Parts: sequence; structure tokens; C-alpha cells
Amino acid sequence: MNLMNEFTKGIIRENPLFRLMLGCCPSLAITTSVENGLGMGAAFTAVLIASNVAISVMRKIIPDNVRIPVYVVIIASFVTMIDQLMHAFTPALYESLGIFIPLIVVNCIILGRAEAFANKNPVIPSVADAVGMGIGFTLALVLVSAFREVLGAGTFLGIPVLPESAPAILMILPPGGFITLGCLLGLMNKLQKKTT
Amino acid sequence: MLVAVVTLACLGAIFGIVLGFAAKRFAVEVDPRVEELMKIMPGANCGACGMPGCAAFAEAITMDSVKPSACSPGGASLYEKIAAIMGTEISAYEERQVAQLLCQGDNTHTRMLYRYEGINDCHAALANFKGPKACNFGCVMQGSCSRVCQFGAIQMGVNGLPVVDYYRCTGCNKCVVECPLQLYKLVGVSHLVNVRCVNTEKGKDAKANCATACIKCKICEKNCPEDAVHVVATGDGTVALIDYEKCTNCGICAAKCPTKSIDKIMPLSEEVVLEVGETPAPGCTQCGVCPPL
Amino acid sequence: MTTSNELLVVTSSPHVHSPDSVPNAMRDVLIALVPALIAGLYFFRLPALAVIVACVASAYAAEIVCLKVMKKPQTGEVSAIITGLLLAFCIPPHLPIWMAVLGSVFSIVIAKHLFGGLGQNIFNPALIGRAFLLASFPVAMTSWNSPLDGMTTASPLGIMKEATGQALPSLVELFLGNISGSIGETSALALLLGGAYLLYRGHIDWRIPGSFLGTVFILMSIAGGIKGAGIWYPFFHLFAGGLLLGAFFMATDWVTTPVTKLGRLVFGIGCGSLVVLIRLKGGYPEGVAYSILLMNLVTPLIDRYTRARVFGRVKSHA
Amino acid sequence: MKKATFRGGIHLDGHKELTGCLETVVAHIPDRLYIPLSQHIGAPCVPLVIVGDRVKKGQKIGASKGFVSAPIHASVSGTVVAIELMEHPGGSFVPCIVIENDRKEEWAESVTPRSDPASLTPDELRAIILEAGIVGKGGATFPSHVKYAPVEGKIVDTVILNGVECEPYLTTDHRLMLERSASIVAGLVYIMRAVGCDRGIIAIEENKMDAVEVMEKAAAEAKNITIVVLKEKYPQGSEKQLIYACTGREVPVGGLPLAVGVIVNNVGTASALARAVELGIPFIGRNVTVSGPGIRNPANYRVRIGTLFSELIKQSGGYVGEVEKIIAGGPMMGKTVFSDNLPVVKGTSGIIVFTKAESRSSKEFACVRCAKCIDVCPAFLEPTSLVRLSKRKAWEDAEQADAMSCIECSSCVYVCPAQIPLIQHIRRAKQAILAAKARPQG
Amino acid sequence: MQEYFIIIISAVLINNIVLSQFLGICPFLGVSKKLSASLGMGGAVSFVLVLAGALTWTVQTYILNPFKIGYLQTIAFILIIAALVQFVEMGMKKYSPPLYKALGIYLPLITTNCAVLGVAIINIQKEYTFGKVMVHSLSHAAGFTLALVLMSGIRERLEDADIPESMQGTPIALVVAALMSMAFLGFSGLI
Repeated sequence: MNLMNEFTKGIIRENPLFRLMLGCCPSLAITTSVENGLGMGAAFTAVLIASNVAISVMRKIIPDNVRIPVYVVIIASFVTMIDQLMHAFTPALYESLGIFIPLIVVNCIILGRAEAFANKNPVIPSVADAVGMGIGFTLALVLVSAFREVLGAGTFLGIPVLPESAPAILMILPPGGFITLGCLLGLMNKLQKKTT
Repeated sequence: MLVAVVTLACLGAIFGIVLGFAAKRFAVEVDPRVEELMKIMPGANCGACGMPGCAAFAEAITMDSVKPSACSPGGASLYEKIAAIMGTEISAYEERQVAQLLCQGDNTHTRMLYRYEGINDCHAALANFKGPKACNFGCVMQGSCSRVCQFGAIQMGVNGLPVVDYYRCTGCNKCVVECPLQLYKLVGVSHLVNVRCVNTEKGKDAKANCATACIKCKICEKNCPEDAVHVVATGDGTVALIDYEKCTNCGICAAKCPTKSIDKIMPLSEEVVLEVGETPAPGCTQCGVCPPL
Repeated sequence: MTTSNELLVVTSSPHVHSPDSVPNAMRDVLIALVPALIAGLYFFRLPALAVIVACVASAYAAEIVCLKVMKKPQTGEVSAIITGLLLAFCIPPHLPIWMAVLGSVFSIVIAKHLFGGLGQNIFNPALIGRAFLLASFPVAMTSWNSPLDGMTTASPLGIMKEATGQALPSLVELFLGNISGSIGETSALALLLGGAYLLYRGHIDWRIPGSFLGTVFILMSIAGGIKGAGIWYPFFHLFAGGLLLGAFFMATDWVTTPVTKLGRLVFGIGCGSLVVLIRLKGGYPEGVAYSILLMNLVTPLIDRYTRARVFGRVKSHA
Repeated sequence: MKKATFRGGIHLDGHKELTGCLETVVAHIPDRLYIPLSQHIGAPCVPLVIVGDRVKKGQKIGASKGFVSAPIHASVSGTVVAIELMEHPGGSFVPCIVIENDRKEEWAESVTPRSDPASLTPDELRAIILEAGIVGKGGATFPSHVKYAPVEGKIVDTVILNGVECEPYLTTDHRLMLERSASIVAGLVYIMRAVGCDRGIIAIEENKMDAVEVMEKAAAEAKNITIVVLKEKYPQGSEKQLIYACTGREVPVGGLPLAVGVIVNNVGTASALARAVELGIPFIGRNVTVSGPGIRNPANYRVRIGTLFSELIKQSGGYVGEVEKIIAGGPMMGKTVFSDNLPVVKGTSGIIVFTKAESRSSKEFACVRCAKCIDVCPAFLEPTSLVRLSKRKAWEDAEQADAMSCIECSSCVYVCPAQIPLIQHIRRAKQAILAAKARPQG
Repeated sequence: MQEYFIIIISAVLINNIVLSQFLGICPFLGVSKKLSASLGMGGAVSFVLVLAGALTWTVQTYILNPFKIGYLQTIAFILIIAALVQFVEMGMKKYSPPLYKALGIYLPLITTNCAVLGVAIINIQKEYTFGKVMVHSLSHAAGFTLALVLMSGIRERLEDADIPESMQGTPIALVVAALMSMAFLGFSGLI
């Protein structure tokens, strides 16, 4: 029951992007296509799970006053691994995500979960938390990128869905990212107000 | 492999040393209790405590310059937590207080002198002949109180007077400070009977201007079984006043008052059903003070 | 006492008011746009009419819907119509209607009502609409047709920028408006008439169009001098590419431009410099819309730093 | 010739033709007069009479209390029948001494003409001015003797008489200059003597060239007095703007005209002052314009202080149309009152009646940042920014933005196309700033 | 010279770090409510950015590359930045408490500010010389500060605007950023 709770909270109630406003940078930058969104979400989730596990395991032996640098190093190590893996196995995706893979290191969510959850809880809940948060973030990325890809490129996962002249290129340009995220956030606020 | 380990270790060591040194050089004293306190603050930053925000309040508590009970949104539960952190026994918690408007002269009761046109601000309206009402003591009905209330507890009623929702009211004192005529008073929730008029004019003059003014007839005084209400001298004249030490909430004075300027308010539980709808109050900070609906 | 039974009104001074009002001012702006409207319709005929009607109607409809959704009272003023009309004026006459409608709705909803509606927007809504369309549909937004015969051609500034070898239109043609380009920007004469009317009615301050056009003229004279192009060069830039439309109707928008006198000069000079920069060095041939948007962006800062000295804040004698 | 003026301001429709060419009429003296105990800025008077007392015309019936204050005098002879709270044109309720007129017009003993007014010393002059209850007639009603009192380290080199009368409808000063030019010039000479300066200026707006002519003739004899013709613009008559127009000096923020060596008085004040010095007659009457579209026969009246508005309106043929506003003073800065049952006081320059037709439509729009308020503000403020701060209750920021420098001329509201009552918001901010200052520190 | 100029124009206007590269969004949204705070934040980030640029380039060129351990780039860089930020934070706490208070929780966030790490990585990717690294870092810092200052000017004005309730705060800031970035499109093609 409790485990279920740790898992689901990240998906909607404490969705990292829409509720906690964390991880804005990648969600603006790489959401030009759903594929990118999925790829980023997967890489991110992997790092999150790994680092949550590692930190949760070591939480008793890490001295309190240097815990943040230690977390950073742990996260950075996992990011480096993911970076290498993606370079090797999904070169196309690696190219299009570019600099934002190493930048997973500085994604506030991972450090935030480490600080807020993993260093206080045992391994199993930490995994649940990481998976929930990861899925929540991935869903958010997919939502944003779906809007942008459909409106801006007229495709969904590369499949054309709009007539050729229709897509507004602006949506896959930087302004489109800001505007999609801004309006989605506003919408979420409105929905939340209605439901509570 | 070895190189990598050594490099990182060296880097780590260098930064560790620099930071350790810097930590000593730049050390700033922070009372750990402030951080502890900050964690339990309601975080509304409403200023009810008289401090500019929750952080300032927390700091003030550690310096003993403010009463821990000053935080009305936090209420009794916060009070206990503060006591726990501060490790001191603090005297018993005071009763919850709500703001009450000491005027019932809405536009059906009170004679008007003129039609006011201008900004909705009580201070501004008062600059012209002490407001549009013939009674110079009563509410000027421009809603300044309702705009300062962060908790949405004061709404302007249909007949022009503000209506306090005692359930949403946290007793934060903002309206008391804002009202230019000092028509708000914080009253303990157990005090159900209140004189809701501050007109100190002679009975005849008061009655000429407002149908629900205190006319100093002393009927309340004569009927009170506990000798708790008296027409007492204040300002330039007199007005009825209740001594809450003696009052037993029997409500006889309210029933006998010919102008109904003494009012017995409904028990709070009924009020909720009447006033609070489904939606949370505008301005609700979800501080958790409101009792569950 | 008095002849009526009602209570007297007590208000704060003053008790007299100038006949000025927001709706009146909006109406004057519409009147000032009429010459350019006539010119646009004369040169581009039916397609222009369709685009104009689509823009205006959708802008006004969007305004009404927005006010309704946000539960605000309908103001009954026509600023949305002006936005729609201005947007129509700076898009090509043969743009597909649905694009025009999209731009118009974007202007009103995103650039105006998300910011709280009348008086609170940061950017000129019409220009945001245009920038949105230009970035979204670059091909449709930059294919021009020459007036009257409807042949596909490049705009005068496009010809100059790309050096396509086509003959540049003469200054007289530019002045009268017999050139390809956006609906409202072709006829310099019509725009000057409208601008003069606004100046005469006191709705716009000479400082913005003055400093804007002045800066462009001076910088372009210098650039022309370096190129050895002669005196027609700065005039060509003044009359072409919607500069007059921008300078008189968009850079002077009350809401999105500085409120201080000095600030307006700074604003105009900034716009002028940016136009020159974009036209000479940038990727777009005309640049008026972007320069004004960029200066809109800086407006709060300009206002902040160009505050007038308060009367009596004299340099201390000590 | 380029006329001197100030920067900012607005052009108003003067409506002066209604009364400007009409000779001032001596108003009928009513049976009862209501003389408020407070008719000036500063401490209210203490009554010197009780109900039942007989008073003579010109007798002091209220003594000034405190330095900034001025005594009041009975404007007719008769009996005190009551002291009661009355509506006051200043927007408050003030105790008034009610005198039943016995129609004998018996002068008090203290009222005696002086044989040698030219030989009075400045101190004696100031004592006479204080005793006569002379206050500024322009509307601010600042006690004159306080204005003339010497201040350590400040030298007054110029006295300006304000004959600008830039408010629409009002023509009392205009008529006074035409009808009493000699006494105005005499008054100016006394003021100059009282403050010890030798430069006098009489400032008149260009729309009153007939008055300029008359005043020039009257001042021809006097030394060191010049007539300055100013551009017709509102608020030309505002003290600080007037000083700037006449002398090019800017009164510093928060300072008095004294800071730049200038004293400004209304022409009416000078005339009243001359009567007080020469004839010993205290301030018991003044000229009042009764005008506006809601008045049947607009006119200027010479009125005894304490006459009810309703009496004057009756003499003007009563109301026409649906009356909506009665304004004490001019339409730009005057205050609305809620009835006509209130007395003329020392500062009442006009009674303007508006009907429904003139009331401005109150449909308020959001500020569209047209900046017209900023363009016209004669104090170079940003009214619209101040309003934003005031609405947000950011009083300290408002003070930083010089809210206190607002002269409340209302030009900004006049031009505001969004019909925002800017001045009321600014006044609210000023009120709050003053309240914060008055509160003891800590 | 020409190269440096291109780097500057490109970094400040065309590829503005916030408006078109999406780096440093968190502080951009978080600390842009007041002009004074945004100037402080801009200053702090600039300082860290330039120092980090110099340090990371040095480490990369003289340690990682010679030893052929380029794959440690991310870890090494983040360490350097973390230490630097902590240093700046302590300094600020000591010497400018009001600024420290205003920047609040965002100071530690510079560590996780992708702008700093991002620029450091771009520096290496583009194989700049040390001089260019400095100019590049400085220009990006300037671009960041510019965006922040412009944003805070606008947000101060929006404080009184009647923005729909659900759009208040971050959503409207994002919309402003969108429109800003749209206006900045005007600079495209400048070089």
C-alpha cells in the first residue's frame, strides 16, 4: 500500500515537471519530437533509479556534511555510463539529445529525490519512488513533445498526421517550447483547482 | 584506470581543502533552531504575527521578542510544536479569536447623506463628511477590510456591509488594523453575545440616523441576570459594553435590545453550513488551520 | 432643497473631464487607418479584403470569447479590431485565410488576454501575431504578389537584399504604393496621412515616429553614402517594408511603449537602430516588426531609468 | 510677446463668460448666519461667546488657539442663538456660532479706521493682520500672519499676488481686480512692508487683459510693483507653478515658497488686508461666484461670512435641471457637498452647481499607459505609477516616488481617457504616508 | 578579431543561452521577480560561469586529454562547479547578506544550473582556445544576465496585471519567455 503510494505520487500528484517545476531545461529543449521525449525520459529514469538505489544503500555511511558532493559524484558516474551506452547503442538518439545527456547530472529532480527521499528511506521504497518519478517525468515530456511535434512538424512519432502546409514551424522552435509548457502548466493549475 | 582514480581523488582533495578553508573564513552563525522552526511554519507569510513573514517570526521566537501564540494561522498545534523545539514550557494556549464587525447599519438601516462615487477605499470615502452614512461611527461600506483579508473571510454582503465568515477567520488582526474607524474587534469564539454598535451619540441622535444603533436605553443593563452589560462612557458619550468575565452567553440582553444592536451570533457549526460552499476560500493557503468541512 | 429627490453625489475632484476616452481614442486610430485600408484594397482587391475581414472578425470574436471565459465584463471598445486590422496590414494579401485567422487568435489570446487584457500586455499583439506567422509559415509569409495583376514577385526590400536582379520600383511608386508587399504597408502616402491625423488628434507623441524615422534616415544615409548609393537610398528605406506603418501605428501603441518623454526618444532610436541592423546585417529584409518587439521587451527598463526629475528636486545648492 | 508659464498643465474650457462681465452684486444679508469655528488651516477657534450673547458686527467671537490659526468675527450684529455642528464646505462637520441678525449693522468698538497706516512697523502690521483674522482667500486658507512671520536665515525678496484664477467658472478675483484695484495694490504694499521686501509682482492670466490694464494703471504710482501676464493654462495659479512662471525659481520638494525667498498671496487676500489695516475691518465678507449649468442666473456676490449656500442660490434664481453636484470652490479642486445647507466660509471662492448632464461618465477602463497624466503633471510625477503603488498599498515605495510632491491639481484625472480617479488613489497614498509618519517610531 | 565578434553576437543574441538553448531555466524563472535580485543572480552566475569555464578548460586540456580519460569529463566538471559554487555562496553569505537572502535557495542551485555545466561542455566541444573560452563564457553570462534583467523588468510590470489566476507565476513567465524568444528570432541571420 505504502509502496504503491510512493510509486504513484510521482506520476500525477507530485509530478516533477508540472507540480514541482523541476527539470524545466530538458523538457523545453528536447521535446521537439515524441521520440526524443521518450528517449530522454528513459535515460533519465535509468539514472534516477540507479542513483536512488546507490544513495539509499550508502545513506548510512555518507557523512552528512559532504553528502551533496557525494550525491553529485554518484549521479555523475551513472550519467557518464548512460552517456557511453547511448553513444554505443542509439547513436541517432544520442546525436539529437546532444548536450542534454551529460546535463542530466544537473537535473534538479535527481538531486532533489536523493536529498528528499533516498537518503531517508531503504532501497525498495527508493526504487518505487524513482520509478514513479521517472514515469511521471517521462509522461510529462511525452505530453509536451506530442503537442510540439504534432503542431510544429505535423507528425506523431514521425508519422504524418497533418496536411503538409499546416504545421506551424514555430512550435518546434524555442518559443514553441516555452509556450507549450507555459500553457500546459496553466491548464494543470486550472484542472487542479477544479478537482480540489 | 589508476590515472582516473588518482585524478579524481586529487581534484576532490584540492577542492575539499579549499572549501574547508573557506568554510572557516566565511563562517556565519545561524541558530539551528530557526531552521527547525521554519520547517513547521504555516508558510502563509501573512504577517498576522506582526513580523514581515514566517522566517522573521521564527527568528523572533528564538530571540524571545514575540509570543509564539502570535501566529493565528498556526493555531494551537503550531504552538505545541514551537514549545517542543524551544524546549520550554509555555503558558496555556489562548482561545481562538475571530474578528467581529461592530456595526450592523447596512443600507436598509442607516440614513444616507449622499451618493459616494470614487475609489473603493474606506479611508478615501471617509475624507468626505466621514463617509456617506449619516451615522459617523458606522462602517463606510467600501470593503477595505475585505481586500486585506488574506483568507477570504470577509465578503461584502448584499446590503453593503462586510460579512465575516467566522470559520475562515484566523484572527490575524489585518482587518482590525485596516479599518479606519476601528470597527473590528477580535473576540474569543466562546463569546457569543456582542454589542455591535460603537455609536456614542445621544440615544435620540443615534436613532435618527440608524435603526440598529445603541440608543443607550439601558434595557440590557436592567435585564442582565449577571450584571455583565453596562452603558459606559467612552469617547464623547456612552455606549453599551459587555464584560466578558461575567457574561454567560444567556442572550437575554440581545433578545431585549429594542434596536437589536446587541447580537447573539449563531453557534459556529451552523455558520459553516450556511456560509461555506464547496470551493475553498479565495486566498486559502491550505495552511490546515481550518477545521475539516 | 434641490429640484430632484435623489441624494447629491459626492466625489473627489475634479468635477470636469476632457472629452477624451479610451473608446474615442480607439475610434480615432481606426479612422487613421482608413487611408491605408483604402490603398490596400485598391492595390490588392479581393484577396486583401478576405484577409482583412478574416483577421478583424476573428480578433474581435477571440476578444469576446476571452472576456467571457475569464468572466470579465465586455468592455465594448474596439482595440481588438485595431489589433486585427494591424495584423492584416502586415501580412501578405494572398495568405491562406486560415493562417490569418490563426495569427489573429494567437495575437488576442496569447499576447493580450493571458496578460490580463487591455492595457496590460507587454508586447504589441498584432506584431506578435505577425512574428508568430512569420516563424510558423515562413514560405507563405514571404511570398509576395505584385499589386493589381497579382503576379508573384519579391518585395522591394527583398529585391534589394537578395540582389535578385529584378528592377527596384521607383521612389514614386513606393510613395504611392504600387509595389508588392503586405496589405497595409504599400502606400507611404496613406500611412503618412493616417499618422498626421493621429498626431493632430494628440493620440501619439511625435517623439516615437520622429526619432524612429529619423534614426533610420540618418543611419541609412550613412550606409548609402558608404555604398555610394545616393540620396534615394535612405528614402527608399523609409518608404519600404512597413517602416511607416510600424513607426506611426505600432511603435506608438500606448500600452507597450515607454511612458516617459525621454523614454519614447530612446525607444524610437532603439527601434530605428535595430531596423537598420536587421536590414543591413540580419536575416530578414524588413525587420520593423522584430525591432519594435525587441524594444517592447526593453520598455519596462526604459521606463524605469528615464523617469523625469520631480518638480523641485533641484540640484542641491550645497 | 511670449508669456511666462510652467511646464505641464492643461487647457480648460473656462466658462468664465457666465459671470466674468457681471458687476459684483452685494448679496442679501440673511436673518441667520452660521459662522464655523474653523475656517482656516490649523487649530480651530475657541468660542468667546455663549448662547444668548449679543454681538456686534466685526466683534471677535472666536479666538485663535495656537500659532497656526486665525480668529473669527461676527459678520453682522445680533444675538448668538446656538452653537451647533454644521456641514462645512471643507468636507467635514464643524461647530458653528449661529447669529440671529438684528439688522442694525452695529460696528464693534474695535473697528476704527487708522489715521497713519503708512507708519506702521512690520510687527504692528502682523499684529493687525492676526487680529483681523486674515487668511488666504485662494482656497488653502493659510493664516496670513504666519506666512509673514520672519524665519531665521530666510530672506524674502519677492511678494507675488496671485490674480491668475485658473479654475473654470470662477471670476471673483477677476471682478475684484476690476473693481477694487486700488485696495489690492495698497494691500500688496502693506504685505511687502510686513515682510520687508521691495519687489512686488501681480500675476494675471492672459485671458483677463482688461484686469491687466486696470491693475497696471493702479500700480503705476507704486514703486517696484510689476504686472506679469501669464499664459492661460491650468494650474497656473498653483503656488509653486506660479513662482516658477514669475521668477524661474523651483520650490524644493517638501519646501515652502519661503525657501526660494518668495511669498504668494491671493489678490483677494491683499484687498481684505488693506481694509483691515486702513479701516480696521476684520475678515467678515468675501466675494463668491455662484455659477454652473445648474444655476439659473449665475452671478458674483459680495457675501458676509456665514451666509448659507441656499440663500445665494435662491438669489441666483434657484436651480435648473436635475442637480447632481454642488461644488464648493472650482470644478478642478473644489469639494462636493451633500446639501446647500452650509455656510460660506473664508475660503469659499465659488459655488458651482452641476446637473446630471455634466457629471462625467464613470465608466472606468484599465490604464492603457497613454501617459497623458505624465505629460500634463506640473509636478513632473508619474501619476499612473503612483496609482499602481497606492493600489498595492506600497506606501513606502509611493513616498520614494515623491507622492508627497503631488499638488492635487487633478490635471491627470482631467485628461485620463480611461477615467481613472488617479488623484483619489494618490491622496490615499499621501494620507497613509502621513499617518505612518505621525505614528511614533518603534 | 572577427571570430571573437561572431562568438559574442552569437552567444548573447542569436543563441541566447536561456531563450534559445534552454539552459539555466530554473534561475531564469525563479529569480527574475525583482530587478535587483536578477542583477545579483546574473552577477553570481556570470562569475561562476567564467571561472568554471577557465578551470574546466584547464583541467580538460592539461589533465583529462593527456591522460586520455575524457570520459571523466562530466564527473570532473561537476566537481569543479560544485566546489566553486559553494565558495561563492560562502563568500556572499559573509560579505553581502541581503543579496544572499534575496537569492535564497537559488545559490546552491547554480551547482545544478545547467547553464554552467552546459557552457563548460560546449567550450570543449567547440575546441576553443583559452581566449575564446573566456569570451564565449563571458558572452553567455552576459546573455543570461540580459535575459534575466529583461525578464525581471517585465515581471515587475506584470505584478499589477490582471492575469488569469491559473496563469499567474511560472506559466505566465514561460509565456513571456516564449514571446521574448520570438522577438529574439529577429536577430537570426545576423552573422
